[in-house]
Amino acid sequence: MSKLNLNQDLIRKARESARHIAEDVQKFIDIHTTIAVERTVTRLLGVDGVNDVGTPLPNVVVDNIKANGGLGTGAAYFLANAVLHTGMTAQEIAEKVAAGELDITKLPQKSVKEIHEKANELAALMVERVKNNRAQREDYLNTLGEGKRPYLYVIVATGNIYEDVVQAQSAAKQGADIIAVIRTTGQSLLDYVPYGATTEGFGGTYATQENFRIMRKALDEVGQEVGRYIRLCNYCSGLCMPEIAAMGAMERLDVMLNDALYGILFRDINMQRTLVDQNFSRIINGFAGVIINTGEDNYLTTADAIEEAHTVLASQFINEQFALKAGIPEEQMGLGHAFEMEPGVENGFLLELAQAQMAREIFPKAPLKYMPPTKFMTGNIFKGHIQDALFNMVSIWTNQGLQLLGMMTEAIHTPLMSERALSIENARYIFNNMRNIGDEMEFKQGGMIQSRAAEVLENAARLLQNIEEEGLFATLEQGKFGGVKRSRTGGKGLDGVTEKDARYFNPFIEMMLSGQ
Amino acid sequence: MSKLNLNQDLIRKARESARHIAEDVQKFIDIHTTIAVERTVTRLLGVDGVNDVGTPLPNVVVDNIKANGGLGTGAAYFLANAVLHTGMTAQEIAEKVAAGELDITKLPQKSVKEIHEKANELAALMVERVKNNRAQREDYLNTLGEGKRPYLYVIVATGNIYEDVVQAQSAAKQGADIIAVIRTTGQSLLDYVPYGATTEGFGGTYATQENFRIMRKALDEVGQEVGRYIRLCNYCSGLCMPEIAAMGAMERLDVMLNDALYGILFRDINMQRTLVDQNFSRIINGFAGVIINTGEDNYLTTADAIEEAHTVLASQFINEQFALKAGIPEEQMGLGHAFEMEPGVENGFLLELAQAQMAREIFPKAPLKYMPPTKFMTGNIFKGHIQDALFNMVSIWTNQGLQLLGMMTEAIHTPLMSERALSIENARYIFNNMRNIGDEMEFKQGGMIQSRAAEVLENAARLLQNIEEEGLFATLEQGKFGGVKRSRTGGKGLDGVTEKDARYFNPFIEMMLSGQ
Amino acid sequence: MSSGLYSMNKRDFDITFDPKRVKPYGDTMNDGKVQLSFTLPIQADEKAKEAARLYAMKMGLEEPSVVHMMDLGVGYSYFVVFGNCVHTIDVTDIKVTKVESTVMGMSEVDEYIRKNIGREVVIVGASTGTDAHTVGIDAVMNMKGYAGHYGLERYDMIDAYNLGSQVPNEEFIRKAVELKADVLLVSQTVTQKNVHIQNLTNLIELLEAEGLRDKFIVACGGPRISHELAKELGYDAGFGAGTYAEDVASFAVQEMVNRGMK
Amino acid sequence: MSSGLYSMNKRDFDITFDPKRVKPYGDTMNDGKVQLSFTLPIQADEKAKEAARLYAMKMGLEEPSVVHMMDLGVGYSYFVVFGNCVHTIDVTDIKVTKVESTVMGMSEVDEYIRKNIGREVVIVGASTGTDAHTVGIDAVMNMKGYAGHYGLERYDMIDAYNLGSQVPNEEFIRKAVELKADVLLVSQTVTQKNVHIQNLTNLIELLEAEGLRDKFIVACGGPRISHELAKELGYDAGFGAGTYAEDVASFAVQEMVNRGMK
Ligand code: B12
Ligand code: B12
Ligand SMILES: Cc1ncc(COP(=O)(O)O)c(C=O)c1O
Ligand SMILES: Cc1ncc(COP(=O)(O)O)c(C=O)c1O
Repeated sequence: MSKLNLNQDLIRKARESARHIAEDVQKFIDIHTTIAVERTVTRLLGVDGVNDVGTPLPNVVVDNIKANGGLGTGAAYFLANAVLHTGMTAQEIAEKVAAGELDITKLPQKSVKEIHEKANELAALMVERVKNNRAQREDYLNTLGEGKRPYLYVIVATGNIYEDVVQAQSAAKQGADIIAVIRTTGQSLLDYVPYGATTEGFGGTYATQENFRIMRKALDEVGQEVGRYIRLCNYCSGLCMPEIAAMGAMERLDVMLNDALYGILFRDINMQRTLVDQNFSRIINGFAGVIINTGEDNYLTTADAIEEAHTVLASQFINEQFALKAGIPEEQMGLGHAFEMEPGVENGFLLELAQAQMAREIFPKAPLKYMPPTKFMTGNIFKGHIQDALFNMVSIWTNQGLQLLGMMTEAIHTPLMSERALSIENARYIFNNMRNIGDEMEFKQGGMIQSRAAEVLENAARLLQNIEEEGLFATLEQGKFGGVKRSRTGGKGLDGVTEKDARYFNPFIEMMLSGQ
Repeated sequence: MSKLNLNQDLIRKARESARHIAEDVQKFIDIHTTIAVERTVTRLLGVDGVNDVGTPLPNVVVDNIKANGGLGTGAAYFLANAVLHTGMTAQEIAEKVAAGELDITKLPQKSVKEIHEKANELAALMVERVKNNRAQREDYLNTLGEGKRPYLYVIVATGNIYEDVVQAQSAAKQGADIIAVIRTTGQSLLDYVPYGATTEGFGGTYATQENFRIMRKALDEVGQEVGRYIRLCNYCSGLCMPEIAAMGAMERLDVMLNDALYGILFRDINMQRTLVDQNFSRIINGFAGVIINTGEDNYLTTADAIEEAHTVLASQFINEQFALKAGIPEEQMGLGHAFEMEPGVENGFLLELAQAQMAREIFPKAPLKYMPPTKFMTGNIFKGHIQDALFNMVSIWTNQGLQLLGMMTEAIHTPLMSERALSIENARYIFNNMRNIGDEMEFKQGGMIQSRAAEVLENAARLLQNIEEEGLFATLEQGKFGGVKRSRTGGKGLDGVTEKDARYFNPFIEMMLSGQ
Repeated sequence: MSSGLYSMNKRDFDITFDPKRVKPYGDTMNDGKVQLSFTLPIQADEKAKEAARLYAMKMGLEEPSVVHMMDLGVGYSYFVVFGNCVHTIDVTDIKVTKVESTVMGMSEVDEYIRKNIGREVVIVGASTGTDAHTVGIDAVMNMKGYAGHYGLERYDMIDAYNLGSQVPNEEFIRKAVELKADVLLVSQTVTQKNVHIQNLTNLIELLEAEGLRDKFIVACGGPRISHELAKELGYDAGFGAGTYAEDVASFAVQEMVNRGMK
Repeated sequence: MSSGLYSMNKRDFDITFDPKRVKPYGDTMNDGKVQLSFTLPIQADEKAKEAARLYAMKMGLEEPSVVHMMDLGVGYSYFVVFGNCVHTIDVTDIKVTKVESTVMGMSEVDEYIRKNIGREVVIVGASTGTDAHTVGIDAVMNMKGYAGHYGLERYDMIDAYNLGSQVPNEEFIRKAVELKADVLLVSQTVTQKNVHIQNLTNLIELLEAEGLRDKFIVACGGPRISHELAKELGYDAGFGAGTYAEDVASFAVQEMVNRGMK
């Protein structure tokens, strides 16, 4: 039933290459851990809060372990041992460590068996909590229902969580299905997660667990009012990838931007660090029923949408494999792409349509995340509003999953309340007025659209074969994605990576991967 | 090559019905004349100007004839005779009549042969002038070139011809291909054509020959600057239909709104009067190389676009036949239709697309005139701009001829200069970005689009058959078009209609119909 | 939060809502955010852009940002501007002149007439002057009505006459007298150069001149008509966009009773 | 024309263009036509609509028409307004602070350097602070350039170093000293809560504190940067949207010569 007449062999071949690429990296991932992973384990074992100078306790605990050379053993090991030894809770232990009254690497050690049992016992509590969250989401979806796909996905970005709530509730009333709270600029470079409710951010609001809670509550409330479950989205990219995944799992977030490649390319985060972090974060997201969003769309903000379209597809293939390895089902793979064609291109709309339909056919079950025009938006808000309308058309036509709505003021400022409302109106109008256009239209055999899709697929398959031969790390070093070159040992966060030692143990991986 | 798989037999049948309808009316037309027709003959024989109380001389002359019972003989007869008799020019004769110094119906009469020869001789001068205009247009098109189709067609409507010039030149610089100077509200009900340059109109500017001249000159100038021939459009509907056609032919207008049905339904002009007037106006327009625009679009401003779509098609068929009878080639038939679907209708876009494509396939050579959303435009200018974008999409997709651009402030005021610029930008963006979408798309066999087109065609054919049986006059009395009922003897202008007598003679009809 | 990383900037305006000093809202209370667009009749260049900025300041915008300039081609330039407006407005004492009747449904209106007037009420409507727009008056008067609300012709106790469009005021009055109208309804759509004001004023003047003003309830309507404007022009009521037959019917019959018209 | 049919209304404003009293233009000179939109933090109802109208009047609009009200759902309402603004602006004395150099092409710049400076000019650029936007600075510096205009890296006589994004001011200065820079280029894209102003000011303060300010030509750029703003903040020049490499290169080398930097 391919409208594009895509070469299925080529698709299989490309997917095969991607699988090899991911497997190759997975070998590296499997033998490494990072401070972020261990802070995540610490959180999942029940540690939260900050010390008297504001450092989060998970950082305090893991710094204690790392300073004493225990990072390769993992936090679960030391914490479980400490619980066994002191009879205190993980939280109490963390507080002791923060007070300088305890060094958990220096405690006498119980048997591995006892430690594993205790760790599993503690972990089971959190796993249960996440399962309950998942069940509650299902329950809401069954009772309240949800919006039609493509989901209308908007961002709030005031910097102040309380102001964000007002914006988010207004958006939900207008018809939004997903609210993403954009993070403050620079948070992805912090090697800790800020704490508490926050009101001061730039271009976004801090991702904190308390902020997640506040927004979750607000969306549940407005969801009841409007009779639709409203999904909450945040960002687990950057130096705290898995920690934010864990916080999201605890607070019932529904969607997470989650892509190591994005961090590497656009945030200059070290590739070794973030690929390891990504793996654990995806395991958590997968288990929590969270839809992940990958960041391929960003490539086209620096690279040309016509020339580099195949890099988006290649990266989607790789992200799919990384996701599968972390136990994320296709239904939770919000693979990213974007409407970033220069609006002055003759027949640009057709090229864009080809690309979007191609993604749809190659990843049939994935709720593709489609990003709006940003690069070619200007101060001409009237034209911008039309660019967004064409974007909405392509989306309904090709049956995208998550539609991040374009804003006519994209080139000017983060969205005002009214602009969000106008964008939602734009999408609702188009989606409804063209609801079944995808069913009605067929593409000319061998026409511009089919040829374009074929060309992009070929180039992507070739690129993947290339990467398969050279390895992902080397590819990134050559600047094949987004035109950005990154070195294997450069960027932020490398010193937080270490090899696992023989005693290393993370109880969550197995529990979550087995879907327990 | 029908994308819609339309029933060609049904099309033939509908066209046949329409031909019979037109022939039936033509019988009536052929034996009647009107004061407007005779004023037109007077103008074409060289009479212009106003008397000292501002009454146009063509009115003075024809009033003189009518008052003396000579209307059925026609102005050409009396004027030619007067010229023969007095040796004066037609203009000088008219001035004498205005001064009360001459009654042309009371002059001694030359032989019919002499009168005909003189009339033909005088008429030939004007026919030559119109031919030259036509040649000059061709010349401009060959040297300067023109915009791609669909032509971008905008209106100016300041009420002041000089202000209109500024608006028009600005629009041409933005990319407009056709400038229509909207007439002041109410002009179509005047039984004379105002004279001279005018600066005071409401919702439009008086159509006067001097205003035509001023705008023609301005557009020729800006056309040189932008390297494109800019077409000028005005309105010959209403009580002065053929007179305005004549003025347009003299001043090289390129496009004329020209539709008796519009006047009957929306201006309550008497049907007998305006159908006779229309015939002569179309003969002139056809000869002058003017593209006529018919007014079916207006039906959907009072009737529902979904329920009444077939009335638009039926009326197009009838208009086509009336045009053919008046010697207008298909290439000059800007048959009207409109994008007037309620924007909240699910899949409304698909229905609209079906309708537009259907018109395209049924009238393959006609430069269809496509009218923008008006009825469902609101004060929400942002949404309105998108409604206009969808309209532009349908147009480029279905290869329309003349695209009257929608304005985001349609529900508020006649367009400001900036709004016209934004509308042009809207259309240019869409047309370019989707240039070949029509070539690329095929419609699903038996899908929503094909079924919709089939249904509308069937209903139209049935309606035409009905009208064929009952006659056009009766149909109009029943309110079948636009939901408006008009009586055969009601409305404005009936007293200007009379039967031709045996001596009746109009030299232009033959000359122009033979394309001499 | 504790990290000082981004604490350098605090908003320098009070972000609490004060109904006596309300400002436009962008994404923070009292930020005053406003979007503007306009054309200036000057050449599109840096100076024009600056002129646009200064002009926005005159309107009360602080730090206006001219985000778009478009050359309109004949010495005119168009601008889109965003900025923070300094003006405030006290919303605690805003008065809206509203039609002071209770809106009843069709059958309630009929019932009300039966009870309080006891005979059919005659209503005559038209789109007057050179205005050819009938959809508005039709929406209110025709059987079919508008958006699911039946028009006056369907009311049992109303005798409705729709004279159509382009009806000169003189003829309108003549017909009203002839039909023994209780209520006159005037629709006006074209407003360019205030032609509607002229036309509406003219009708009242004619009625007064003929000593007929008090014989009728006279209401007008149209997309740019407000009750306030109507009152100013000497009408009993005015109805804008989104009016249904029951709105005007309810008003008319209650007003008749108030005035003791029987 | 002669018929008096429509002569009842004349415009009541002067329609001649006066550069000392310029007004916005809709379709008639001096009509003052302006389009506005804004949100008020009040419930969407008739009162809100009236509040919007009054607010527009405060901004100087005469007879403002609230053509659209949209309920934003949580006690906020959005409005679109048209009206005729009374303010006028004198365009005869508008001053624009412009970069005062002649723009030369790439080879001209190279030639100019050869002739007037006689050695390679060192230019160091970065997107500083937490700003991760590199496309702007890349457009100016990278080989490839922007919209067909080559970047500084391609200039024979310019030694260009692009440090990328998220570069702290301290590190930027350190690198500049190390590379013996003549010219510093700073790009700033994120402007929310004026973070760019803070960051730009901070750089100048640091340079001054270390006594380095006069050693460099310092220019900044970004979509919300103007030359005027840059000057105010202590920069030698500022460049906004649509800047090409040659604009800043021309400025920098001419300024070096003016200052006698060799
Ligand atoms: C349909 C239409 C036409 C049709 C009219 C068909 C017909 N038989 O009515 C046609 C195509 C013939 C037409 C022609 C013209 N039109 Co026209 N038209 C429109 C259009 C698209 C819709 C109007 C409409 O039907 N609205 C729907 C009805 C239901 O709404 P409404 O009228 O507001 O009525 C409601 C209320 O206001 C109220 N109401 C109205 N009257 C009354 C009366 C009473 C007593 C009460 C209680 C309530 C009430 O109740 C109604 C229901 O809620 C508008 C643009 C727009 N989208 O608004 C332009 C518009 C009104 N037209 C306009 C113009 C300029 C013209 C022309 C003059 C153009 C020209 N020069 O050729 C001509 C000539 C008409 C003339 N002399 O009057 C302008 C008016 C600009 C202005 N403000 O002055 C508009 C705004 C378009 C534009 N932007 O230029 N038009
Ligand atoms: C591409 C892009 C991104 C990419 C950046 C990729 C990259 N490597 O650069 C990605 C996706 C990573 C991104 C992320 C974010 N972005 Co961003 N992004 C954009 C976008 C779409 C285009 C910017 C661009 O590339 N323009 C093209 C270049 C060529 O133009 P330019 O920068 O103006 O440069 C020209 C001139 O200004 C000048 N110039 C620029 N610098 C200099 C320097 C000198 C010395 C000179 C002489 C000239 C000069 O010359 C250039 C060529 O003419 C804009 C929206 C838009 N359409 O503008 C948003 C935008 C800039 N981003 C925005 C935001 C908020 C963010 C985030 C903070 C969001 C978040 N919280 O996650 C993040 C984080 C980034 C951060 N901390 O800085 C906002 C900024 C709002 C504001 N005014 O404060 C914008 C406006 C979008 C929006 N409406 O919200 N973004
Ligand atoms: C995958 C992914 N992660 C995160 C982000 C957000 O950026 P940051 O990590 O800078 O908060 C984006 C931005 O669009 C993204 O695509
Ligand atoms: C065929 C036709 N004639 C004329 C007009 C213009 O109206 P009027 O005759 O009132 O000037 C229209 C309006 O759209 C029209 O469609």
